[in-house]
Amino acid sequence: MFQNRAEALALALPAAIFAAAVFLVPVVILLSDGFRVPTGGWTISAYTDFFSNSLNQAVFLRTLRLGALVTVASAVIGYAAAFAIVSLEPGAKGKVTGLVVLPLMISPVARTYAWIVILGRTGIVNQAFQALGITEAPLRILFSETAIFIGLLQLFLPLMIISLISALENMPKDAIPAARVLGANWFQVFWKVVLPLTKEGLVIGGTLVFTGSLTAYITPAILGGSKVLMLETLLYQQVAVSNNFVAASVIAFILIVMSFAANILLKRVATARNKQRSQA
Amino acid sequence: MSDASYLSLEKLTLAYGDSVAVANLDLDIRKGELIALLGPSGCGKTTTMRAIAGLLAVKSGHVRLDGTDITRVPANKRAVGLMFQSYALFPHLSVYENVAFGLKLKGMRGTELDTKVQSGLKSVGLSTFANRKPAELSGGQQQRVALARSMVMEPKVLLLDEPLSNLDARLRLDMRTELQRVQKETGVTMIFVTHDQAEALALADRIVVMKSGKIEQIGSPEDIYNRPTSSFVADFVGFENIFPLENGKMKTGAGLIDLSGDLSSHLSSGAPSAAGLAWRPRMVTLGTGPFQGTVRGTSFAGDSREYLLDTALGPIKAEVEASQPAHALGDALTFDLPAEKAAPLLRFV
Amino acid sequence: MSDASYLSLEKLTLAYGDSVAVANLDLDIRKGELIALLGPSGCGKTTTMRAIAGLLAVKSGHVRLDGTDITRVPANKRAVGLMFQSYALFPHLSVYENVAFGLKLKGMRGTELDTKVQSGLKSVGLSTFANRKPAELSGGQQQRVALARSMVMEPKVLLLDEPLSNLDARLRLDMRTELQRVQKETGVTMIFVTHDQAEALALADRIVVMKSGKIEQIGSPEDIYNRPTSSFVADFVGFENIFPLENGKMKTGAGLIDLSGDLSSHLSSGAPSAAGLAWRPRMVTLGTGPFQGTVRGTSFAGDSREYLLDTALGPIKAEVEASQPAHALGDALTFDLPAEKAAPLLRFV
Amino acid sequence: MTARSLFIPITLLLVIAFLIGPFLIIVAASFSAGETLAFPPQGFSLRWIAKVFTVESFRASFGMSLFLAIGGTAAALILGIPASYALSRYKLPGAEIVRTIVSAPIIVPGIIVGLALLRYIVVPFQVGITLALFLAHTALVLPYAVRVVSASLDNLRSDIEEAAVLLGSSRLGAFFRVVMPNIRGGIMSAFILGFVTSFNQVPVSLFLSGPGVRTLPVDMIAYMEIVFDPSVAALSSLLAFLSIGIVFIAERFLGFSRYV
Amino acid sequence: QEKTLTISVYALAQDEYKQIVYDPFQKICGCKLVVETGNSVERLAKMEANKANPVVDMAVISMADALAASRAGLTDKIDTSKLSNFSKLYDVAKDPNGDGMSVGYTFYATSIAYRSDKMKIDSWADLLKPEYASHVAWPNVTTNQGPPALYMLGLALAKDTPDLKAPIEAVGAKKGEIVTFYEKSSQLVQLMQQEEIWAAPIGRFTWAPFTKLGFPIAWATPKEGQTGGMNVMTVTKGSKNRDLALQFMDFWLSTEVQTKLAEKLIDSPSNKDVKLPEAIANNLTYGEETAKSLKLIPSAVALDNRAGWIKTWNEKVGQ
Ligand SMILES: Nc1ncnc2c1ncn2[C@@H]1O[C@H](COP(=O)(O)OP(=O)(O)OP(=O)(O)O)[C@@H](O)[C@H]1O
Ligand SMILES: Nc1ncnc2c1ncn2[C@@H]1O[C@H](COP(=O)(O)OP(=O)(O)OP(=O)(O)O)[C@@H](O)[C@H]1O
Ligand SMILES: NCCCCNCCCN
Ligand SMILES: [Mg+2]
Ligand SMILES: [Mg+2]
Repeated sequence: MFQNRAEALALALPAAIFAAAVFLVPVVILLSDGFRVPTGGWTISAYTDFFSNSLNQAVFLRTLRLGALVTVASAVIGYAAAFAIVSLEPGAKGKVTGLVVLPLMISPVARTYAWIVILGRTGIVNQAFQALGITEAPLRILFSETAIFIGLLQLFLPLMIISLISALENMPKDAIPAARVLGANWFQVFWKVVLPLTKEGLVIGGTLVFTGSLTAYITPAILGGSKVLMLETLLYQQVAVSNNFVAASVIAFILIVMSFAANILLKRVATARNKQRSQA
Repeated sequence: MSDASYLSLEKLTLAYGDSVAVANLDLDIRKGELIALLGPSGCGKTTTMRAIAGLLAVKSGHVRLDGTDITRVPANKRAVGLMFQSYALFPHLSVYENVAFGLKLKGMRGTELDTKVQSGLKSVGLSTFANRKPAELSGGQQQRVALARSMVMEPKVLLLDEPLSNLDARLRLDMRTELQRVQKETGVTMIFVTHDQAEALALADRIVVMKSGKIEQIGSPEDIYNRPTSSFVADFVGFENIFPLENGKMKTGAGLIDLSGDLSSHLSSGAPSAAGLAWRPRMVTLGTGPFQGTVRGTSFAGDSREYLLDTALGPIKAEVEASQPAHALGDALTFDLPAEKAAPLLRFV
Repeated sequence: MSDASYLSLEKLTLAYGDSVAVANLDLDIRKGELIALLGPSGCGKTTTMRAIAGLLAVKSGHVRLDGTDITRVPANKRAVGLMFQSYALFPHLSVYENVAFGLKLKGMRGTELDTKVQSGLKSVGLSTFANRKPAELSGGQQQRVALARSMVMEPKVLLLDEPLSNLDARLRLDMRTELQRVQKETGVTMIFVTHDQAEALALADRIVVMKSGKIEQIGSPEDIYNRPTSSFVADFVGFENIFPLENGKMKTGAGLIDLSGDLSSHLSSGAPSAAGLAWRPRMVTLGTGPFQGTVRGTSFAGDSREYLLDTALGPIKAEVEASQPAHALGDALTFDLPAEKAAPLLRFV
Repeated sequence: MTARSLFIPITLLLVIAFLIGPFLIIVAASFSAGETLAFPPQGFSLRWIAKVFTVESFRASFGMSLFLAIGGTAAALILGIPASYALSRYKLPGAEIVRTIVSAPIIVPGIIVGLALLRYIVVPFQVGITLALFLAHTALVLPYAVRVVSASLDNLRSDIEEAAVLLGSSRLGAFFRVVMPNIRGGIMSAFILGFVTSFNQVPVSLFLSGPGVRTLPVDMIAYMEIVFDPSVAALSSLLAFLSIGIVFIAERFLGFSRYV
Repeated sequence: QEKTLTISVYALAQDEYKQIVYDPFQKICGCKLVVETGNSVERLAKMEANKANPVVDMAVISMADALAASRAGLTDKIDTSKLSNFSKLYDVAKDPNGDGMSVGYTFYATSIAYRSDKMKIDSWADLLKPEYASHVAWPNVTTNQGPPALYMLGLALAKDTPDLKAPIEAVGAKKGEIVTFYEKSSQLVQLMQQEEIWAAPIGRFTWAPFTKLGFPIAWATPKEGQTGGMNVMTVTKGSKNRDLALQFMDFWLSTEVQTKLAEKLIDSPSNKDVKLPEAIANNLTYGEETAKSLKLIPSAVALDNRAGWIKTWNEKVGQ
């Protein structure tokens, strides 16, 4: 029924052309500045320069690590939450999804300020910890990498959950029972059946979270107390303070490559489970 | 645990939400036994199987396997295999990988795995389809993948939900033989749902007939086939001429009629408390006998020919060898419901 | 258009990607005819139906309906109905809405619609399930919804892909009757795939037997059942004892053996160019005859009992009435392959 | 069994507490009498809520943001749903390329997108800022529309479309009657993600603002630059409740096809 | 046809500006005023992009950005003869960058807001005292308060080189203790309220909310003095409405308008004729003396050293 190439193109091309014209072309032109020699010709020296600086290396690695941590955490929590939501009755499902969506509408700045209230020295968490006797003195959670992690997770987890809900919803109904009776424990069910069947949701959710974490500016700035440099901070410095758009485009390109790599890696992870040797 | 109750269901009640699908079901199955589960569409066969496999929370009652109460044991720890009526193949895996799935989870690897999978595929005739995805298979091919996938696991109990329904008669015979071979080799206890009576008769040690979530009769194939205890089972296994008894008389379209002497004595000696009588079409004698009928319908069934007769008793179905001379629509015939062939029914439901 | 070719397939070739599933198929079907499509799993039955319905692009050849070439007519303009082997019920719609779907598209509304849907549901015995979603039904119930959904549409041509495979024998009989009623009332041309020979024999005007994407034989139920033209069809319809002929001699496990005089003359008069001979198990005479065998297997089949014999000719299957005295494993028996019953095969494949 | 039946409520409780915690602080602050966020809130007053409505620039930029979020998301869905359909139902030559192109906007930092569009679309083609914003937001939401909807479509059996066509539906009709209702979850997700992304979009909109044209989040950030008073919290709460309303309406709207 | 003047301003207090400046001016000139808002960077970037075909006629930016703009050829000399209020300006506001391309309309002091019950601030260096450092928020180098604060710390440490190396190192050495390097001054009120911090260098224009917290919070007068910043007006090169722009600037600089803006605590006046009651004056940076005493970083120094400051900062503080 679906072998008509012209039909397929007619459906897919408007979106592709639109994205290419409105988005891809201008961005590529801008990014190409980072590869240009002012006197003409092409070079990657801006990139080798960038990475030869040990500060930049450290920032790069930290950004990568934090992005990866937030992505993995949101994937793990996201699957559990999406799974739970999908298994609810239709009415409850809508309401819970609404609750998940709610925080997305809070201005990110306001949200980080709320974390200051929660995580501060006199904040709710420290009060609770002290009341429960878990800690003696207030913990310094705020203005650290941990605070950034918490802030980013809260910022992006809903995106992951929502992406996964739609992928989980249409999963073939008997796939999980079938895996169960074939001896799979819940971990194996997830890894071998749920993950590959929802990979599109994971890839989109994971890319959103990872990219979001890489390019978040306000959360690291406020919750990290600017003690923790991230690539986006460097990018922002180049744009906002130094007005150096070429240097900015170099960092931007590095961020894009990281996101793209993450995207591909996610696809791999989700598919790896079923690339199996068949000696047939 | 006695040998007679390797797998036992005790007062099993199963429900979807508030609607009870299986009620208070008791069933004991011997080790290595081959049970056929028969019953009308929607009577609870699949539901029962899902509960045995651990896929459906039990509302009340127990499932015991080999002496252990497994009612709350998770599905993956039960060593119970299930072939789904809907196949439930993994769409993202090839045929090979579908069959290998459970074996790998058992830790099987390398040549051992490959040999096992290949022989599984071979036994269902799909060796050349190993690399296809389920979506690229015909209905019957998909069903065979599902069958192979559940059989290679060699579980303690294998539940097969209409395993052969989408296969042609020829292939079904081969698969039957295959099932018997596996059963003999591994001694697995097997419950299979089938709507094909020949299959049930040929394969099963015992047949369980269900009706509306309850067991209606359990017995050997011969029992079920020749000695149905209720009008429901009789009808279900093909006794199409069924009459209730009232005060020793047969209630028909023509009112209560006295039983012939033969029949009467046949009954009083064999089944004094009978509530009804039943004859298969094949048991009806045509061309001779006390009753009169007119041919209203006829159909060919290979070896035999079936007639639908309009009679004073009501409609009667009769079947005769195809080699006998054929009757035409409208022909008037005499017939008999022979006493010695009648199946006496204990319950009329 | 002649009346004999209301629906015709001309040199139809169908493929998935590069792999050809149906090759050069020719078939003419009369208006109002009821065709059964038989063939082993994976032979191309579903594929052919999908092409007739317009769901599969035709690689080469033509489909004509009522004189018009509909090869390129879109599926929704063909007035061809199809009941999917996989049911393809709409998961978001209730049973009622599933059945009403196509009728609404025709513009039917109000009481007319309701009457129609209700009667469709009634005919498949699902009136009380109208408000359920497909996921809340048993396998057989789902199948009946699919059946009702395609039947209420009253298309010119109705294609049914294994319509009754998940129904119990009793219900299947009712559904058969229902199909016949609809067919009679609406005069619809019907092609149905079935693996149940009784069904094909009882319902079909003609039977088409397919093998590997080609038609192997077309004929009346009697033809197919009694006069298979090839060893493939013979085997498929249950002639389990098949021997090739070589230079007028029968090739067996014991080498070439001369035909008995009876058989020889039977052949030379009826089918001088026969390439093989076939007997159903039921045609084998036990207890008398020129051949010797030992019982190696036995199985009960309700009315009858089957024996598998080890003989010099090779394994022989014989079937006798269950009422006859039973033989035990290891018993030595004489048997005959009666000349007058042998089906001569024109092709040996 | 019990472990499993506890899993769902406990997971939901923890996750929702984590996600909603900060939101509750914000809501509490919206109705507090104090000058900062605090928990427990300091007194009760509606003055911050009232103040939101007196800030004139919020009104104009709110309208702009709402237009962009709804219009841009709708446009992206109109472009994206057919594309995702083509990607998951057809053997499309160059499918990977198409997928990459339409997904690209999510992996490019917003600042760069805004600047690139300013330099290479707005200035050379003299495109109006409103239009430029609309195009940019549509492009930004497009990946969600395509990918999230694909995730749903991939798992949806395709034989039901064939069934619908055979029952007399056109191809398009089959899409609306049996595909849409079954991927409503995906479309809803795409809509929510798109709406939120667009509505909260700051970096792209920074450069794509012009005389008289600004989006609400940019305005809010400017407002908060120097002084943070709970009116921003109040505005956030109002927006959150508004978004629930919009999601609800979208639900009804998308759910409509059920009754067609 | 009605004339249109397009101005580019900071996004702050637009409702008040509209009421005090824009609407009255539209009445006077009979023209239409279109306002673009945003922070300096993005507005400069847009001006740069539109250089060939300017959209904005007049822009309000920081002193240092004004020099950057003039270096980039985005602004024109201001014909001060057309500004009737020019002579009323404090001297420091008349031509802050010495290139004739900008006029200051407001300035502000930057000093330290602190909890007088918890600490005593006599010098900028006091913030780094061991007993105080862990209760201090310091402005990030990328904020407007960052470099001036570092500059003052340099003075306190007697190592006031333009590269700010010594103060950045001093701050870097305390980075573990210092609570946060803030990006947005708006969070300081929150932190002060929660007693996360006791002190932070801030601009005077953010002072008011601190006074409402109910804590004893004081404005420090360190011995090194206060620093601060100035915002200026510029005219876009190639503007087609230059005269209208100048008329608008003149209106904004008038005693009446500057007074009203000051009374609303929006901008401290650069017009010396503005007279304010003490209650208002205390919350602003008011008076010739104050204006003269502010230790401002010269724009050229800021521009030429910005990249270096950030680099040093990233290495010492961001690492
Ligand atoms: N989507 C597909 N892609 C590739 N091959 C296919 C596809 N669908 C079917 N086939 C192959 O085409 C052949 C014919 O399939 P078809 O479904 O027509 O068989 P069938 O006669 O209906 O069999 P069954 O009785 O098992 O349903 C089979 O060998 C099958 O493997
Ligand atoms: N998910 C469900 N929700 C509600 N009711 C259900 C569900 N699944 C099955 N049922 C109902 O429970 C009863 C038993 O269903 P079950 O699937 O066990 O029947 P079955 O005997 O397997 O029938 P079939 O031969 O048609 O497959 C049926 O009436 C069916 O409608
Ligand atoms: N969702 C990502 C937010 C990225 C913010 N970066 C922009 C900084 C400008 N204030
Ligand atoms: Mg079932
Ligand atoms: Mg098929």
